[in-house]
Amino acid sequence: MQETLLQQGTDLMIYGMGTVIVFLTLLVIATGVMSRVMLRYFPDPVAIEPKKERRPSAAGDQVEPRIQKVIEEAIRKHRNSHK
Amino acid sequence: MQETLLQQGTDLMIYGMGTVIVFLTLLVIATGVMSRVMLRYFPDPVAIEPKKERRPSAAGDQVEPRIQKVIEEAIRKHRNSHK
Amino acid sequence: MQETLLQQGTDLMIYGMGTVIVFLTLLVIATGVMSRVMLRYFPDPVAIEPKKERRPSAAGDQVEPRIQKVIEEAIRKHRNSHK
Amino acid sequence: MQNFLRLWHDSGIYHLDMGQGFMMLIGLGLLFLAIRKGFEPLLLVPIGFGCILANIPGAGLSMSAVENALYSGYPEVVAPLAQLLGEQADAGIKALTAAYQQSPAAVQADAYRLATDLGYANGMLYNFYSVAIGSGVAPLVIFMGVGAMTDFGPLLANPKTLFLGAAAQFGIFATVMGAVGLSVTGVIDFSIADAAAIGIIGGADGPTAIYVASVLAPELLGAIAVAAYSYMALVPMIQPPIMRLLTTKEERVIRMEQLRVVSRREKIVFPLILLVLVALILPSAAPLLGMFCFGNLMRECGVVERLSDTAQNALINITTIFLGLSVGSKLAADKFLDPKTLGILVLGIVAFGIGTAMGVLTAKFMNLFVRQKINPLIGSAGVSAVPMAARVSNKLGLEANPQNYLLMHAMGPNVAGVIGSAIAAGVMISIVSSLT
Amino acid sequence: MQNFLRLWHDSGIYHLDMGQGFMMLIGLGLLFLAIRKGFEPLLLVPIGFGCILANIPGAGLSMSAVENALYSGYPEVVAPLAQLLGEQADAGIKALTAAYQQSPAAVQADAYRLATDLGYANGMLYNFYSVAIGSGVAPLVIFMGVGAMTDFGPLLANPKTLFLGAAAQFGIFATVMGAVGLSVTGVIDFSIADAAAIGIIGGADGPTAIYVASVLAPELLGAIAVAAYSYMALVPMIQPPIMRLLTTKEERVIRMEQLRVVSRREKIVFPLILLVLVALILPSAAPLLGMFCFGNLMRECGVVERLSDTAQNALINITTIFLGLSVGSKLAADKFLDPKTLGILVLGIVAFGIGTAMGVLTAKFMNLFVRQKINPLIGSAGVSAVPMAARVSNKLGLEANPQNYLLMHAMGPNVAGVIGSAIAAGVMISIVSSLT
Amino acid sequence: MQNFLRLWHDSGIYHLDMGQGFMMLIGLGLLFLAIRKGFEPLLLVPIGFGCILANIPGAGLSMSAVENALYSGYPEVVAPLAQLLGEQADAGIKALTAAYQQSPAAVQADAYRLATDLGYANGMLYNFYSVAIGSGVAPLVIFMGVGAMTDFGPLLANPKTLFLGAAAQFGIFATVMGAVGLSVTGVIDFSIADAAAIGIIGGADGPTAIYVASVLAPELLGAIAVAAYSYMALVPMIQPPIMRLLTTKEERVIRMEQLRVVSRREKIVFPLILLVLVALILPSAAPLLGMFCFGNLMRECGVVERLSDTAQNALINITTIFLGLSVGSKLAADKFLDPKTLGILVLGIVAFGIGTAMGVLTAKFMNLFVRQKINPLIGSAGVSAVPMAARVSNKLGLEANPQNYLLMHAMGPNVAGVIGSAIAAGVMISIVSSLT
Ligand code: NA
Ligand code: NA
Ligand code: NA
Repeated sequence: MQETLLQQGTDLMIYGMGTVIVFLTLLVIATGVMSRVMLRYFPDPVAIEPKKERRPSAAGDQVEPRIQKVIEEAIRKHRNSHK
Repeated sequence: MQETLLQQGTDLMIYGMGTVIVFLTLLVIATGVMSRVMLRYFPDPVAIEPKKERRPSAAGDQVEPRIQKVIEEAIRKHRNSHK
Repeated sequence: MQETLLQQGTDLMIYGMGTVIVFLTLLVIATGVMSRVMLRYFPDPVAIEPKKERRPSAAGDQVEPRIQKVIEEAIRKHRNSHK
Repeated sequence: MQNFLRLWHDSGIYHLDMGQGFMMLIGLGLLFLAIRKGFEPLLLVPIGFGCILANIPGAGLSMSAVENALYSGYPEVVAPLAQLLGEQADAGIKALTAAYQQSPAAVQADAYRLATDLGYANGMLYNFYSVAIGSGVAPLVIFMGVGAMTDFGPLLANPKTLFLGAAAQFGIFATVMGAVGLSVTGVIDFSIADAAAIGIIGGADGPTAIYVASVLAPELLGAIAVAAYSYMALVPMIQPPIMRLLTTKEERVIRMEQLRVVSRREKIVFPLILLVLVALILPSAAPLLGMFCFGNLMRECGVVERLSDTAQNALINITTIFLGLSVGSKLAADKFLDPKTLGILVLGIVAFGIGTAMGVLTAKFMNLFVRQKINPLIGSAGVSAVPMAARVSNKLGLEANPQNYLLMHAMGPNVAGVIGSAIAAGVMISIVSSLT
Repeated sequence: MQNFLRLWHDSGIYHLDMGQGFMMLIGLGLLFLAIRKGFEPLLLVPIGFGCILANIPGAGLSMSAVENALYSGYPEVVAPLAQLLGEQADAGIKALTAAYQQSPAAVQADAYRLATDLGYANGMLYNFYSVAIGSGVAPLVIFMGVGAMTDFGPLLANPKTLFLGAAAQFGIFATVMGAVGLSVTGVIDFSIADAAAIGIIGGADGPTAIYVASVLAPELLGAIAVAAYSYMALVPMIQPPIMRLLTTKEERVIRMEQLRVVSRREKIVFPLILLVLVALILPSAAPLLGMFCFGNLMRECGVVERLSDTAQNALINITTIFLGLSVGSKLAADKFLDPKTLGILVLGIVAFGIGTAMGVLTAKFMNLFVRQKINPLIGSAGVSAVPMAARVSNKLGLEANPQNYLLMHAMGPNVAGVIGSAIAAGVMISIVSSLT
Repeated sequence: MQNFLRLWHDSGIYHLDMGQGFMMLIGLGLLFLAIRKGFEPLLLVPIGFGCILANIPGAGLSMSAVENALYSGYPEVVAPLAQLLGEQADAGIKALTAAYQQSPAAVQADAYRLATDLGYANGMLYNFYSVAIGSGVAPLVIFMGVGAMTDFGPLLANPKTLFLGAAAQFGIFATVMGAVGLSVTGVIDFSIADAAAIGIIGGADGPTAIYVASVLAPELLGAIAVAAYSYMALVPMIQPPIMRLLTTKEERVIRMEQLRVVSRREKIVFPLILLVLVALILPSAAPLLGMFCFGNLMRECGVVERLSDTAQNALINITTIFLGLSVGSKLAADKFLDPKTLGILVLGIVAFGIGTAMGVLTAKFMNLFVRQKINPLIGSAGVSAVPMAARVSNKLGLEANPQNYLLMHAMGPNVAGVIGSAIAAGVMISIVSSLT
């Protein structure tokens, strides 16, 4: 508590920046290990799923792209005009 | 307050289960009376409405089922892909 | 604090209604000045925008009106039936 | 057997008194009006339901922990509380609760802690009320949402209609005088704060009325809110006869020319102009109008659409639910069944009538000076009751001439009325707090 | 160097004890069950995550400011607090926290102020718990949302199924006796309040269980909530063997005739009937069932769709997030790692089993009297666990006869079970508070 | 007449001083930057509006009940408060408010109760601040929402980029030294807590900056938040010159190979790994990073979509509205118009510059060791300012070579920077509380 402000600032910098670097280094290591373990032993089922938000649809999954584009546009307009 | 824990538990069971049964019996009776009164004296206007959430639409209420299916599918995809 | 209730009520009416009128008169004046300044010196860019909520769409802005009507109807039904 | 007695003592029928039963019927009546007749259902459904909950005998949902403890009647509970409040233990429930409410905040805090130590808790609706209305936040959040839903375009296209919004506020102040009159003549005893809170019913604006009542006369809040929302729903019945009486057929057919298009930038700057005026002239209106302008700025500025959407939907809906239940909690029998309530209901409808009349008459008066005549039917929209009053103006206009669409013209005074009542609210809070 | 020591003293590893490490594994296990096995993920994901957060060593996220100050161990902090609590400064952390928890509310308030003056603050999860569960509001808001999502149509079409919802509540009271038995035989020491809170697991209804536990036995809340939600997720494994054991093939193939169409007005009036019955008979169930009926009325009345939507979406989701984290905060090692937890887990599954059995047996018993036979498979749905239990009934019906769709028939007892447990909750709170 | 005087005394013009007028212009300026120039409008619109509200003369919206009572100046109000605070009644408003703020919590509570008894209430913005920021909840909820919006895919595909996120945090600590330097040389007097709170501006992360400032230096919060958000908006102007100065054309055209696809399970496990590391190493970062990981887990786990949606929409929007207004409330003239503010603004931009430079230089340094070269332009994205900084990297990459898309590569250091600043925040809170 008797340290000068300058000493406090220096300490804060050294220990602070040190912790940030140590922590993120550990995170790099842990992430690397985790990724290797997951890809090796627990791969996603059925290859990689296209996107989690795409729920399986009942049937007739394919919509003609042009129509879909038209529809998406219509939806956007619909939403804007009904807000 | 001087009762034993066992006595308290027994009381809780008897009065508790009793209340549940009495209450739900009264609810069965009240519900039955209510339903008969409502159906007799206050039937829904215009027969029974198909579903409260279906608001009357302005015009052209009918959409070809196939198109609607396509559109619904498109909407679902649109939503998922834009989340 | 010694005034009668009647006096208090009268005061409240006179000063209250007076403030309302003065305030809204100032607002009429300020609004008029503002509108003239804005229209003269800071008009909306590119004439008047059709509606702020209409975000520019990527491409193919036009959807055939009949189709749009069908789609909007479908969307409304879809929403209602999926609530 | 003891348990059976306990259950029986806890049961509602044991505790039911006439007043509570009557209030539960009132609650059902409000629900009927809201659901079947479409009376402002967004507020009256929660209010009506809250009214029923508040009057469940023995549940104490609308009472504080201290009141619940006092109502228990157990001497070992009442005695220490009475001592703390400086009263005799046998002073009676009325005297004790009155003593509690008039105690300094420090004593109230001690009493609350004692009551919780004795096992009593605030009722659910009491907590809702404290958080939503006691703190003042709910009406302000609703006002922000209303601001985010309000289009000032018609007002900006024709700022003169602000005068109509000013004129209609006379209903507020005339009602204050009415309440004062009832009090002076000894019919019903209203304080000046009561009178001001009742007057605000004439503003025809729900959140403003709740805000003012919560500050000036919390014990009248239930009746005032119910009156305000009920009469707002009744606008299509209250206004037309007055409007027909005060206008000639010639006036009703006046065609108003189409409003000019208002630029986006005008709409962005307007809430800021209004805010600055409030800041300079009437800071006591700053909470209400500040939040209103903030909501409107979010709407118009075009860069915070997600905040504006939330203010208009999730946030205002959540707030409305708890605001409604909280207002309902003030419909407990012992507070509502009082001659004052009758006075409030009578004065409230008078306020609406006077506001309507003043709006119409002011429009006629303005026609003496302006070149482009105003259809006086839009004057009545100055009372607020958005958008009901504007629709009434439109309907009567169409009645007089099937081509005479007044809706957009009436939206100007309609939103002006919201500003006007908020200003009146600020003035009244400012003056009344100096008087008391 | 001093700073380095400080950082090391602050680090989690320095503080980690076995218990916290074990609880973090429990938290990860709950997340695994929720994410991989689909166990009630909406609650178990936040609960599991909250469990990990609560057991982060040295962070004190689930502790009050006073506890955090006491755990610091600095003599200059502990001594004045101990003095305030009337204990010796060297009484040890356990004695001091116990003294704090048993102090009168006024002393607790003083201790809190002293702790904040000394630089300590409530942990994040402690604040969440106080606001969401301590005040009682979160389970009530969830119940309102559940009400807004519940369709009473199947129940109204066949009100007799309410009896099945009543019968299944016997699981609750049998479990109370079980807990009492464990205590009387000296296995685990439960009070009557503990026993009642544990029994409610048998109600198979999450918010009801949390509400009752928060009132009667807050220190068991974590284990009770985890047991309730886990067993609700396990219903498809717990119920079928019991159902098969108690029914014959002939009973399982009973076809039930299609339910009549229920009118909108019946659906509107039903929550009001239920509310009035609660008000008259069991006011202590009014908070839970009142909010439930309010949600359902908003759903059915058709005029407040935006409020109903919000109650079913934004509001219930927000509340669920904080409720889950708050429940998780009660999974701190020193509270959870206790023989009581094991007892709770065992008693909980017994409760589910007994409730299921009673539902099925009552359906068979009712078949002795009624003309239109009930398929006893729908009896098990009376435990609640909406809609899982109804789906189990349907699945076993289809197993017995591929044309035998029981889903809608099972929804009647399913929602009746929700009402039944809420009633049981009210009775238990009412009786237990009279006993203690 | 007395009323007219009262109204005049209540009016804003009567109270207006230069400082407040100037701050209202600052508020309008922030709105202009947000609306017209697109400077982080989601925060700067509420902050700017809150700034105007906070400086409305005489309204006291950002003051506590006690401050409002003291500012009233009425001797009958000031005297008893001064006595309670242990000051002379004529000590002056500055001394009295300072005495109030330094009083123990118990005295503050007594003063609050006395002020309410005297008819004064907390200002609206003061209440917003207490609930949203004083309790610490709003920045945490925002962080949860940000977590639910963050895709760690690019980071997981190339974890080395975490080093860039670490390096850029040097801006934080260099700024701490800068603030200390200003203080030591006597230019502006900053404490070590002030210096730490100012340094966090270099983290280029709004909620982190607000969280740290609310803990370490609440009176500087307004200036720090405004600086943080303004400079984040200015990233496209601040970073490019530094990036161009420190890189050669050859370095800027380095093509990075396409990122590998990251599996869903990796994305689910990552937030848990991060959480466990925080728990073991730096518990003081647990609130911020815990909520961040919780949001991200909700996003990725795929079974609580409705909670994730709400965290990303209704909940974060509601919180943003109140957070912004609360930050604005700290822009009251008497707090903001101070040489410290100028120091904060200067130090803040230096922090951004140093962080940017360190990110770029570290990328170049890493290229000495790794086989697959990193384009140093993505180093600047390590300051956070998601996603602006990543877009800047992309833009400069395209400038150097029209086929060189760096956006996804820059997202890695970009989100790493968020983690890095939260770690830095935890360290600083931990060390500074040990120093003071
Ligand atoms: Na009005
Ligand atoms: Na149940
Ligand atoms: Na950062």
